[in-house]
Amino acid sequence: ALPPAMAKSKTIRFCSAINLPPMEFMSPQTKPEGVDIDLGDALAKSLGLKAVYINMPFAGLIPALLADHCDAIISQLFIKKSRLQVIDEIPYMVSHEAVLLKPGAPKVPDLEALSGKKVATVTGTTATVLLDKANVALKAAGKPPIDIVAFPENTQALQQLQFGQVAAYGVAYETARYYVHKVPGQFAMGGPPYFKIATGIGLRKNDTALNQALTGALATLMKNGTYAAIFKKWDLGIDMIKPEGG
Amino acid sequence: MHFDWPYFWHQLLEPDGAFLQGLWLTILISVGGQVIGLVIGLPMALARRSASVFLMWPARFYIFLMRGTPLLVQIVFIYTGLAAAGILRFHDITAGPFTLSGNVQAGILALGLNEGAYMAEIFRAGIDAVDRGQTEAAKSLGMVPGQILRFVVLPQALRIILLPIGNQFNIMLKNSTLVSVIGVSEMLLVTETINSATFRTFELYSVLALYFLALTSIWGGVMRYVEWRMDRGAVRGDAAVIGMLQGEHI
Amino acid sequence: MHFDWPYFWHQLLEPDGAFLQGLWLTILISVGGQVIGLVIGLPMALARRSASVFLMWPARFYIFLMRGTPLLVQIVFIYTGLAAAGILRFHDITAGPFTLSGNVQAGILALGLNEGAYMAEIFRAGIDAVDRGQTEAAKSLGMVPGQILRFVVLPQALRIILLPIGNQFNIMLKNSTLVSVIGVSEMLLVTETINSATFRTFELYSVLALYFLALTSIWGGVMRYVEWRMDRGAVRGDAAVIGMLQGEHI
Amino acid sequence: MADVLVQAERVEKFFGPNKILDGVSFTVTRGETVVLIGSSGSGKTTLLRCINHLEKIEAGRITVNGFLIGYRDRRGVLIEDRERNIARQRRDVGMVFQRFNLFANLSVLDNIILAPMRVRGESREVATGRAMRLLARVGLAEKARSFPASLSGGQQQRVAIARALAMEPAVMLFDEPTSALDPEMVGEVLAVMRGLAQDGMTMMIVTHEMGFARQVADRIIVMDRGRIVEDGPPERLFNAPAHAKTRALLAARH
Amino acid sequence: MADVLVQAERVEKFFGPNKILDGVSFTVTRGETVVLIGSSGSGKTTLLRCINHLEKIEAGRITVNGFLIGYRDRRGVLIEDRERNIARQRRDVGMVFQRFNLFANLSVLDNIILAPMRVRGESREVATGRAMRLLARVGLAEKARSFPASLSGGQQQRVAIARALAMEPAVMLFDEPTSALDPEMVGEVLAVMRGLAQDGMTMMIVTHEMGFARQVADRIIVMDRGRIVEDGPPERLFNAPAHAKTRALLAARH
Ligand SMILES: Nc1ncnc2c1ncn2[C@@H]1O[C@H](COP(=O)(O)OP(=O)(O)OP(=O)(O)O)[C@@H](O)[C@H]1O
Ligand SMILES: Nc1ncnc2c1ncn2[C@@H]1O[C@H](COP(=O)(O)OP(=O)(O)OP(=O)(O)O)[C@@H](O)[C@H]1O
Ligand SMILES: [Mg+2]
Ligand SMILES: [Mg+2]
Repeated sequence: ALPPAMAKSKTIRFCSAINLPPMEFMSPQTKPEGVDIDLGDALAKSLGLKAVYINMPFAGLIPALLADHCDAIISQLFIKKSRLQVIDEIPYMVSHEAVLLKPGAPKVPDLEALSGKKVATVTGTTATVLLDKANVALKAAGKPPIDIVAFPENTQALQQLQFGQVAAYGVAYETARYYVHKVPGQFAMGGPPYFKIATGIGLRKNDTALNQALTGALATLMKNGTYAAIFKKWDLGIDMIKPEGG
Repeated sequence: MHFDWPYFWHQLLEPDGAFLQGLWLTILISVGGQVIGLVIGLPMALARRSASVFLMWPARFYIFLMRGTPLLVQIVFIYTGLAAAGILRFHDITAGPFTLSGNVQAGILALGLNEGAYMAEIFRAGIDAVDRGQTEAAKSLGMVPGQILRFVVLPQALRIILLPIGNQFNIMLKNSTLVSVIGVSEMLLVTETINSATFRTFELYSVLALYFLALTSIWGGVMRYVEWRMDRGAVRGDAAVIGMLQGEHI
Repeated sequence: MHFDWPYFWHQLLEPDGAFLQGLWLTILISVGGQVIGLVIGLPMALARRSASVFLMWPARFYIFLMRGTPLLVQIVFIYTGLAAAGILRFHDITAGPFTLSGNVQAGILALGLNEGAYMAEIFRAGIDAVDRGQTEAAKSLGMVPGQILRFVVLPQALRIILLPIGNQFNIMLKNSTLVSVIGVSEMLLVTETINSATFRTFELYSVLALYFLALTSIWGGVMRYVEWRMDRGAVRGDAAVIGMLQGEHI
Repeated sequence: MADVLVQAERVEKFFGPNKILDGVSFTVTRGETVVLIGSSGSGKTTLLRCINHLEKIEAGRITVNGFLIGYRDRRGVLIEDRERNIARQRRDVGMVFQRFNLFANLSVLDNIILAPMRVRGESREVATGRAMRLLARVGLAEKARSFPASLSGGQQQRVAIARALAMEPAVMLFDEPTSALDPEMVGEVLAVMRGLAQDGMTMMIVTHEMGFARQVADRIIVMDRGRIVEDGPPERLFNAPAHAKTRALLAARH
Repeated sequence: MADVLVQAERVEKFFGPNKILDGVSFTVTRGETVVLIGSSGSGKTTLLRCINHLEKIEAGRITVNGFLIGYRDRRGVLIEDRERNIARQRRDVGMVFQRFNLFANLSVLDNIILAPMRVRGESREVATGRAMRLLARVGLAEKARSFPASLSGGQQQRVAIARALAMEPAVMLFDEPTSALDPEMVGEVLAVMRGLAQDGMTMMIVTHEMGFARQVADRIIVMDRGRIVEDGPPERLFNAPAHAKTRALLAARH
């Protein structure tokens, strides 16, 4: 059973930072597309709903969800303890982190190798947290810290790397890989993906009706092959998860 | 430097539908914010001038708050902060085929509330600038304060503040870009979105700047025309102009 | 509504180091932008008033451009657009223990370039407001234009424009939040960062608003003091005040 | 006492610490023309303004047509009345200002019909009919559609008189109605006022035009530093002034 | 001709289409005091302003001390000189304005020493020494540290004269130096000017003070609609004016 408001309006509102290809991004015609969008559409469809997407900076997603500006977040939101204190998350994939560099720059085996460098991130993302953590370690080792520059959105951060105004960009592996292929010769991976983490759809706590509905719908999509088809379409097979208990 | 002229001309002269929608939203938001500002500004100005402390102090506080904090903070506060505290939530409003989404509402409201404080100060200055003798003459004829305001003081104040209000709207047009931070797809956010796919940053932002220059220049032209009409009107006591500004016949 | 008072008081009275750094950056950026604005504004005003079309038209165009487009667009354009076109890239500047990162430079530059146009108009109005008789008296004593400007016109214009400049700085303090979009960790971005971890949006933005109210109120107080000193000075021909404003003895 | 129209009793008025009116008492009977004279700052303007409560008074009482102006009497204590009541009282008192104060946003006709329509609730037709008769009376019928800014000072002042008369007041107050006019326009305004006096309008006039005062005044009141120092018919004051101030004023201005 | 200090030859000056100076020619010899009279708008101010090139001229030529003012002669064609050269020429011509034009941002002393220090490159000591002597001469030694706003009009004008004298000009121009003054201050300024005339300063004075003109003028020039209509010693003009304008002016102002 869907929450009554949703049953009435026949729409589900997803908050999303629609600026992180291939997970979610705007087509030049400003139509949302990407893995999360395809998945969101499919989930909505199997619930007999229409999905709408509300675009906002990443750091604003959870506040917006809590503010009831949307019903759920679908925006490659990692499942983390701190987040689970304020929201619920339904896992639907795994993600990885990566460091994006300019081609030819020396590879970085770990984040601490970025010591003393200027590194872009997007405000509120896990990369920021990981870089902060690396800085603690660097400080303990007496090495110069990483200079973290947090941008409100992905394009800004990416372009600073492109123009050499930063040395690296800490971002989800999926996005990093997208740009390495999409804009050939401009970017290079700093190394293999690190930090594998479950990723989920964010929900307000105690929104049990929706939680159950979406969990059920996700199971259906996994069973009928839609789920796999979406990840295949975007060439992200490594991020798929198995149905619970299956 | 490499400047992609064909792309630039294409964006400038045959913009995407999305960009034109952004332009439309920029105008809608600016006009909406200005209207709210005007609607708030007048009572706020009257309250600010009131002898009653229960009107004067709240108005004063409102103006202080809105003018003392950044508009960007106000926008986020109104959209996210108020909702987070459960005070005010914005839901889409649908009227027939037309939908006004929550963040657009919040954007217009935030711009309008901010503008209201500036409008209040402009209205106040305009009312204060009307010769006291006008009020006294009206009083001596037995008119009550509401009538004096409506038929004598406001029509004259309006003449005085028309240009300051026009200038404020010019600022409003530019400030409307700030609602991009709450995801309103006005021209700036559309440009950013296109940029995230094409990376023609310089060309795209040049086009965006030109569109804003066009908007503000057109508005500037309107203002100059009004100013010119008013100057003529002031000299000749031009009934039509004064009627136009007065907006209402007694 | 649930308002977390302990958290609010904690943030307000014992803010994180990061927040204080944001405050410091807000002030640094505002002051930096204002200084650049002043430095640009004066020559631009002189060029705008110049009889030479080679000075007048570029100045006019600059002012038109800066006042006709949104500051937010200018900020992104300068930081990202110029770099994308390969015209100007911002690299960190290190002087001893102190580093000014590229985006902070770009932010200050953008705010300063924008402010320069407004400053130019203020300087121009101030210079025009100085009685022409002052210039003619100086000319009749054999002084050349540069001397007249420096010793006679500017000191008097400065008195006239001191308050408008003060008001501009108040606007600058608030506009400094806009550089958050290019990742400058001033107060707003720090607040957003904290918010993205704690989600106490209402409390955090309330604290942010209060900090800005404090900044703008303190500055307002400074302005009122200067105004009061100037009023006194104007009446008494107060040598000390005039000397202070003049900044330089002949 | 049936014909006492304006009565002031021991009126006192302060601006801050300064006593501007100091125990002023007088009466004006229906149909009388009273001229107020006095040197600059003696309180003439202030006195007129108290009569229709454009200024508060601190002590004493003023009545017009028997009604207390500006205050209500609560068991002997005067408390200020509500705006709405004060506005009603003011209808009986027409006022003509030194600086005309025509409504700059309205045509001459609209200036005149505004208050009758809005305050007395007259229809536009009735109000316009009276306005046109009044304009004819002050010799400006053809200016009905003009705006104040396009009129000469003398014309503006005559419109202001017509505007005040349109409310059919019981008494008209004039505060130096000709002193802001170029000399060649003084005559046309005084002629209108002379006509009013002949028609039996009750009037209080502050003026420096001594010839005019002598001609139209039934009584002249002389003020000095907030007090009435002499009050009598013009013949006596001009021929045998009792007070030194009167002598000085009549000598200087004549 | 060695002692000709100021010479104007067929000067013409237009403002837009209006000819303001129409073929004005005159000479002033060293030590002479020349008074200019003429009704309002006749071009007196404009003529003075042309002499130190505060206004351009469209035809004719003006020389001071033999140097062409404001223009360079390029094979018979006059082209406007550079600011720097014009500024140098102006040092020889002191000017006193109707509205004083003291530098509002500077003390009296700084007003006087500014140009000597900055234009003539004098040391502060030298400039201050002369300034104090000049202030004593105009009777204002004790006001050296005051600011213009705190001085009376008469005092300001005397400071303005001292300021002009501090550049040791060859000729002093006065444009109605007393007409912005309250009557009681006119005398103190005229006294200073009388002293200058006695000390042999060359002066051109526009004034309406006919008594003063008669007393100090070596010659009076009468202007009418941009032309010089009469030019001669005061005795002759006062006793036997040749031109109707002169008669009218002297009759009206006397
Ligand atoms: N609003 C005010 N606030 C303070 N003092 C006032 C005010 N209005 C008038 N006064 C003072 O009250 C005194 C009387 O003023 P009033 O205008 O009544 O004199 P008046 O007899 O009309 O003089 P005049 O012939 O110059 O018009 C004057 O000393 C004046 O300075
Ligand atoms: N800057 C200007 N632009 C246009 N016309 C001017 C200007 N200055 C003066 N005039 C005109 O030139 C004419 C002569 O003016 P000028 O000031 O020289 O007369 P004046 O003899 O000094 O008169 P007054 O006695 O009133 O000072 C007048 O008709 C005046 O209107
Ligand atoms: Mg008076
Ligand atoms: Mg003159």
